[in-house]
Amino acid sequence: MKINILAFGIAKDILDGQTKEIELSHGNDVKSLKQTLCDTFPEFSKLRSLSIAVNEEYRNDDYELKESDEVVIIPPVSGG
Amino acid sequence: MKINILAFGIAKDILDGQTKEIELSHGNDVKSLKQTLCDTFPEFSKLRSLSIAVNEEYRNDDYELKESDEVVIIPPVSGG
Amino acid sequence: MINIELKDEPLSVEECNDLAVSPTAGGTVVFVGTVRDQTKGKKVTHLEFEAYKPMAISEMRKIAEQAAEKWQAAHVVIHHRVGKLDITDIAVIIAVATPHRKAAFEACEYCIDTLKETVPIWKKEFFEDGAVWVAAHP
Amino acid sequence: MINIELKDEPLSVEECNDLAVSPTAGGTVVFVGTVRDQTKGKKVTHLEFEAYKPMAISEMRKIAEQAAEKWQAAHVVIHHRVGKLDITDIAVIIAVATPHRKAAFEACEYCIDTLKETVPIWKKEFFEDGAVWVAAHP
Repeated sequence: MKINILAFGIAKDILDGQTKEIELSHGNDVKSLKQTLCDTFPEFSKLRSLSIAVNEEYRNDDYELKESDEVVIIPPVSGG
Repeated sequence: MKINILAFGIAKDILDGQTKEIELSHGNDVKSLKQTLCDTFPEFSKLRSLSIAVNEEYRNDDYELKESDEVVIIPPVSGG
Repeated sequence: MINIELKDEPLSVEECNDLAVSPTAGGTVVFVGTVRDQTKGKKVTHLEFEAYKPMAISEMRKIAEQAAEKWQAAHVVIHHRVGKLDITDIAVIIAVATPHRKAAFEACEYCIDTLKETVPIWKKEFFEDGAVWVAAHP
Repeated sequence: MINIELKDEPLSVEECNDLAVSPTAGGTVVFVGTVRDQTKGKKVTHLEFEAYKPMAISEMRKIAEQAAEKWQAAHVVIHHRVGKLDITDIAVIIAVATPHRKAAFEACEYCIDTLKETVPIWKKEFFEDGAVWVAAHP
């Protein structure tokens, strides 16, 4: 399955752009997306944390993605 | 010894005025002043606390008063 | 820097914050004490604050100096109002800026807790049927 | 009442305090986060905040709702800035009003601590010789 992802902060720098189409190669859940990201862009493995938000909520590794979802890469936050 | 005292808050109400001349009958320290006040105006005994400031500092019971001191009755404070 | 004021005009949160903010501090914690509309369920109409002014200022300065030393505060600002206050009027503002925010919370809470114990300022609460000096009796 | 804003204009401490103050609350605690002039001894020239806006607002609202419930807060106000900020500019203001002041300190500290953990906002610090996304790496 192909999904479109949105990236912020350092994730945008790693992907060299705010949006990216990702081909999920391991499965369709959040864990597979993270694995694909780390395989394709090794810089993601070096971050302090890597979270995925789907439709504006943080999701666990076993959350199943759909093509219509708004999927966002959330690198370590630093507001405040 | 006679001293002039200054009163604030409820102490002013108890003395029915902001200033008062007090004749110390037990001795010249802070403890004696408190005792004289409570003897003369029993309402002072009913307060949650009674402190004495001399020359703008809180003083202990054994502090010796002089006629030239600025002596102030400090009933329970309630600022803030 | 320590800034202490006791005044019979409205206090400004913006002014206290601006006095406290520092380029070396990442966080400022501001406590704003306001007049509540009731005490133990009884409706308050207004308040009056009376102060033994020179000593109130020196005691507030002591508190600010203690907080500045203990929590390495860059700035401690304490402004207290006197005179007649209506509901929601500001009675006191304490602003503390420290390099790290946890210290600012602790120092600000220390200042207001200690102010309420040691600073010679007295609050008279007015109700529809009378008035009392707050906390005078056990 | 809960009031959340994310904006690219200067934040106002006075506005946040006025939104928070309540006739039923005796104390408002305001946290004001400002831009420090250095990080680990290295001089900062300015900052940029980027946010995933809809989710940043919904996560700030969750925090405010949790605080309001846990500490019976009358009002919780959270305003966060985005865009370019200079030294001493205000990045975030959190104002919490509660009937008793201890709860306001606790609730306000909870809000800023949690905001820094969960709200999707990212800070880029600029130095004279480059820039880094804060806290991105271990």
